[in-house]
Amino acid sequence: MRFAFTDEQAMFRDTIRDLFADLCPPEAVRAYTQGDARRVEGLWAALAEIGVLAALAPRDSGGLGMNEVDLIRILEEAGYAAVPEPLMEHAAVAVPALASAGSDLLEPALTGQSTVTCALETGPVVAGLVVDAIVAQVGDDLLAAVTSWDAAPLSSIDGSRRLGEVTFDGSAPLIGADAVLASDRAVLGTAAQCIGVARRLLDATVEFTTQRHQFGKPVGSYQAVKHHLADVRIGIEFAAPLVYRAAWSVSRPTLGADTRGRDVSMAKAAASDAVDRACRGALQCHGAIGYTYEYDLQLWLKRGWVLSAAYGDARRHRKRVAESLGI
Amino acid sequence: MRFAFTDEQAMFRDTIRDLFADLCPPEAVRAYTQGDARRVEGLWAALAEIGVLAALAPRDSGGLGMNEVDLIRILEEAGYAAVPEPLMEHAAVAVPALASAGSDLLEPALTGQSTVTCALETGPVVAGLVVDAIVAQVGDDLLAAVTSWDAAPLSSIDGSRRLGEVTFDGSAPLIGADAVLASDRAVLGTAAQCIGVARRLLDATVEFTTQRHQFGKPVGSYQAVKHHLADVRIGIEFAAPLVYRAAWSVSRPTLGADTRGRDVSMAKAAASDAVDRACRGALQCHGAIGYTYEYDLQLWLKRGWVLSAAYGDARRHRKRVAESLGI
Amino acid sequence: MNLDPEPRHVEFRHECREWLNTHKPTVPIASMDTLEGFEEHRRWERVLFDGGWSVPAWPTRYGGRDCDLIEWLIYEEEYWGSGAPGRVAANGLSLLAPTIFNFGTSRQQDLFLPPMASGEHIWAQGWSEPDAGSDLAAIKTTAIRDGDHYVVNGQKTWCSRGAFADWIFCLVRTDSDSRRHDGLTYLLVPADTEGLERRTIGRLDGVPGFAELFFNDCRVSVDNVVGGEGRGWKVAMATAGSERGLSLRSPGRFMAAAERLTAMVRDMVDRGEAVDPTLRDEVANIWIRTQAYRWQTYLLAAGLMDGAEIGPEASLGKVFWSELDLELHATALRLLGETAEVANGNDWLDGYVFALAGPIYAGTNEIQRNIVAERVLGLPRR
Amino acid sequence: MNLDPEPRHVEFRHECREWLNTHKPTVPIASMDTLEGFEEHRRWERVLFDGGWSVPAWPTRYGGRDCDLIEWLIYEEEYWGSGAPGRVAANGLSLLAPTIFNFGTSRQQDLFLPPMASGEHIWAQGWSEPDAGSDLAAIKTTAIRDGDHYVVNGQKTWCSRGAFADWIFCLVRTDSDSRRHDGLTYLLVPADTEGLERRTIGRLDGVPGFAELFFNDCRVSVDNVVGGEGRGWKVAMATAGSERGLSLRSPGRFMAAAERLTAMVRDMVDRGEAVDPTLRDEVANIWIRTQAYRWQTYLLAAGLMDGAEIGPEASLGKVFWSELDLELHATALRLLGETAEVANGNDWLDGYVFALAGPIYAGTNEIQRNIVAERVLGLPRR
Repeated sequence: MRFAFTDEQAMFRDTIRDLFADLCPPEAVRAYTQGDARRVEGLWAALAEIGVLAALAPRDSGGLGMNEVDLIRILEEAGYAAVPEPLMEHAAVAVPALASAGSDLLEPALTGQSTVTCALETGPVVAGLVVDAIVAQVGDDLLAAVTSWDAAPLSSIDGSRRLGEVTFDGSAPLIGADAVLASDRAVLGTAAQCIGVARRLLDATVEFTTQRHQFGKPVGSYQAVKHHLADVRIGIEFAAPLVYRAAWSVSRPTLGADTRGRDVSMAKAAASDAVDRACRGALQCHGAIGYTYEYDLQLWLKRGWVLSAAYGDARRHRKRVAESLGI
Repeated sequence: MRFAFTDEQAMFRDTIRDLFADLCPPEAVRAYTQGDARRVEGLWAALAEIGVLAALAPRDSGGLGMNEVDLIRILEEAGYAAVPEPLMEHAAVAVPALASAGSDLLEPALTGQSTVTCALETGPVVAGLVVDAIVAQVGDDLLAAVTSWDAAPLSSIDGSRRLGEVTFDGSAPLIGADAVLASDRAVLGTAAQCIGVARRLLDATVEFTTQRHQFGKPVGSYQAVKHHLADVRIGIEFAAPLVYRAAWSVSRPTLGADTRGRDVSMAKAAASDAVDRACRGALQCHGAIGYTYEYDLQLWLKRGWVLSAAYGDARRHRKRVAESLGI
Repeated sequence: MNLDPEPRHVEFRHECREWLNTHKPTVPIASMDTLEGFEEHRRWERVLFDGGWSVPAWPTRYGGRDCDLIEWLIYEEEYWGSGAPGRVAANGLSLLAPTIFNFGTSRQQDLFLPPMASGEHIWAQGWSEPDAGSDLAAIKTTAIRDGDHYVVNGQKTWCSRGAFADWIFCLVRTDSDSRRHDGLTYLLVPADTEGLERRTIGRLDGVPGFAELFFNDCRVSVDNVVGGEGRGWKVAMATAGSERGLSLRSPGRFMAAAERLTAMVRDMVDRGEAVDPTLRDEVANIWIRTQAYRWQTYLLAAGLMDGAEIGPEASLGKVFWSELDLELHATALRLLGETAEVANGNDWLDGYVFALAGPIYAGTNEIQRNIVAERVLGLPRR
Repeated sequence: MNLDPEPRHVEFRHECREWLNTHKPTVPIASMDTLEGFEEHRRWERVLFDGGWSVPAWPTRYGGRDCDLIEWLIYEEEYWGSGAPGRVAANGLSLLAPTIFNFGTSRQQDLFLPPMASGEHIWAQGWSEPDAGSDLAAIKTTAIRDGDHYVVNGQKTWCSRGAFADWIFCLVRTDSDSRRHDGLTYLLVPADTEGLERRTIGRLDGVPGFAELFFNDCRVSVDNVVGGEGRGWKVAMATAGSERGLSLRSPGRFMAAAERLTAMVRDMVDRGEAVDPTLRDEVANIWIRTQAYRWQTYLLAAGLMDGAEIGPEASLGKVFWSELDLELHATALRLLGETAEVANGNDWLDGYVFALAGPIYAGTNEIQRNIVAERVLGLPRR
């Protein structure tokens, strides 16, 4: 019983954090989000190079044979950097699904030649306009590997989503992967990103309110601001462990789907609440400047809003927890 | 269209406020609550004398022919003074019910020779151990005038409740009064008391935090305390008008029971939330001293807790509003 | 107390509703934050004015109907309930007009009020500066007297409608040695004044919701001072009261939104879609709070009509309506679920972004709560 | 990361559960705030001690089992899950013991720890004073050196267990000229010291939950100073850390309460009673937050076992568990509806009254949030 990340996991996290800081600064996020850039220059190749894309594929199929615990802090960092590409959908959901199915779409996905998203819920598909393939849920719990489809563009409040209203015919081959597991992976990965977004919003707001003066004092010295931000910090402090714990649960094939599902839903419920609180606190403590399109805070605010609802909002996951508790 | 009380109504309110301050100070509330006194010395007679008990009975049956709008501020003041006797049950529910039924129990109730409570919900009866008669709901919407019953005492967190587990046989005469109207009157009267309790908690806390110093400053000068109490004030500011408006609706026999019921439920939902917030804010801003039995604040805290739930808590009444909105 | 509408009110409401239903644009018009939409909204102001429904609470000689407060509240309920376009003239009508009525010379009243009512002059507010937000008294923009003009230099920001407005009502420092609340003056500046440059600022979703204004040696006539040189703070605070209070955000606006919200839930129910009971509870709560704001306002109105003044109590309302508006729209988005993010034709999302500014502008809600605590409750300042 | 319990943990948990189920009182015992109940609880402490389950985390030579932090957390989960009585020795064990282990002389350790573990000495805290609550440094009680004794004069209040405790651990001012944090000393006072008077204070429901202590020329041996004269603040703050942190309120206590809460809802469902869906949502949220506290604690424990220190982060936990506890019990009362007020055998009501003190004691949550903001986030003090 040891609830801690290994030094290797911490180093991997730090490496990726630096990589995001290098290759995916706010300007890059903004360019992608505004549609000025089709992709984040050099990022996908670098992620393939360093093994993030292949993390969840077993070694014998060309992957790194890592598990969700190894990847969870990476996805958290993706939220912290507001990485606009479908990294979670590709690395955390599509790759393990394609691997377990032995699909020939796996290899280009590992090398980064292709980008694969997933379509596990009704409604628009993230990056549906950008990707080369889609791992789509069909029927109750079957997955199909879709390579040709029609996508009608839909604009999201968060431009980085590149939403597509996707339609495809029945010719897409079914792949023998577990759709419930895929869905739990997407929920978990989204929860991790929520934590990262919340951390960034908090850091940015602490910095801003320390610099910004009103009435001759730093804004951050007012007790009301202090308590807003303390509550943001508390929300993150007690949501993150549930996310890490759920990563462990998903990484344990022996664990029952019920327990796994409950752990994942607890993580998303807490992470959605944490990022919601972070969005409110960050905007209110910034004041008008935080409300502008020109100022970078909006990149994280919008990411927070969409990820809080993506793959089920807090109440939907609390409902799932309630059912699993038999109440 | 004029949403304001008349000068007469304001004067009546002020008179009763002074009367409560005279005859029902905290020591009297405490004595009654602790069971040291069977009744509040002289209060009931004075209320009969001044006409509060007879307010809602028509003149031709010996009453003052007032309506709920005339009485609502009186009940609010009863909350402000934490009047421990079943004034609301007697004056706002039993008297109009007995009057409309032409019951011979009315006359002693108007003169104050008798005290009558009501039993409109399942569960223990307020003042069931004290009163001379009970207006009880039997079946779906019938009322009975009960004069003999067995009452097993139940202790409440608020000792002033004098709760009784009441049982009576079928011999009690039915009275032809509207049980739904009686219930709406009880909900309305409880909402008004909630507002009064909340106002008293706020006044007491403003006074305390202005006197009490910590770290060389008045506690009330800290922004966290200011914002707690501002929120208490805002809660009261926007709940009270719904209570007054509901009083008007109940006073209009022409108004449909649906509209009346919705107005009453809106009032109770808002008043319960307001007094809950007042209880939290008052205790937290007082700190340890407010948590003690010796300090009078507890008299209002407990009254707030029980009245917030009495005759339906906020969520039950929001549910009723939702149904009336067809959602 | 008498909550039965008087016959004249019933009639007034009916007339207002009829007129709006007959004259309101049949198709939605473009956003007032685009040049095209701004002019469409200006034309709508003119239609309102010609129909006598632009400024019903104003005296008839300025194009109004001498409505009393109750009638004005009814008008607002009908206006927002009708789904008519937003008021591009709102800043002038609710923030500046009360000031001109209270502090303006009769010449200023004759000069500025009629074109404000007709939409000929659309006004923007020029108060905030990069370093003077919540702390308005930190204003740096100077207006130095030179003959019968002031020479204005400085920068203003967060000016709603500022991009296309015809006039700006500003707070400037006419005594450059003065500090804080002293030496400020309330000055009306034509937007076409030479040396005045504007730059639009996008709100969260990129819509250019405000402008920054740069004053470079702008010469403004001394006749454009309202309330006297150096008395700007006092004059402005009178407006701030109305900004927080009734005139900016009347209950009618939120009642209409709450109606749309409950209608959305009813439609979901009718379509047999599952509505999460916790959301049903939230919607009921929103509806109750909207009614609470309505009745608190009618209570306040009766007091005002009896001669009471609206003081720091205005801050109670500002906190309440701004947080109600935010939760109302957040609830709507929760009802939409994962499609809430889709911007295409999503009025709730647009309304949410707008509502997010509510707890910030016109004095942050933190400032408002301080005012409630110190000036309504009387808690010690320090 | 490995969340599979090690065999030794499984065994430990099993052994602990077995022992508690065999030895815990079969009938509920009286409140520890009555003399009778106090002594019953003291006897239970002795039973725990004899079974080796009183202080499992202590060294064996003081009656412990040298448990590591993980085992202690398991022990706490089992202890509270078993429904065994509350710990009348809790104040000594969680607030004083860490201080004696860290700052006490070996003589003091030998003298005070064994009787604390066995329940022979029940300790109460004597820190707060009428004018020194949140502002602890305002302590006025003096202890003036006189030979090998101190002469103590002053008043302490809010002393849980203070009515019947055998010993009091106090903060006193040994330098009467000193101010604020200087000149304070951590002093252990026998409750039977001549001149020490106690008066009980009732909590909200009248239960005598605390005592006031009046010191009139009480002579206390200088041997009873912990950590050296004048170093009381530093010594006390180390305890304050543990007071806010793990040792006072471990997750096990709240996990057990959350289990009872969910069980109550399941019973209602089984009995076919309607459960308001908004309450079902609240209960799920309570359960999630309890698990959040549990896993945050295991994460913290791994860090501590790697040599990390628990600093201001302790304040995060204090805010979280105290507000969780309050909402947990408030939710239970809402489930009980209008019968929630009935005190007869209503453990939820008793627990609610107890929980109401949580956001106040051990430093109000306002103070805790200041600490989080200033010392965890690094926001400017002023």
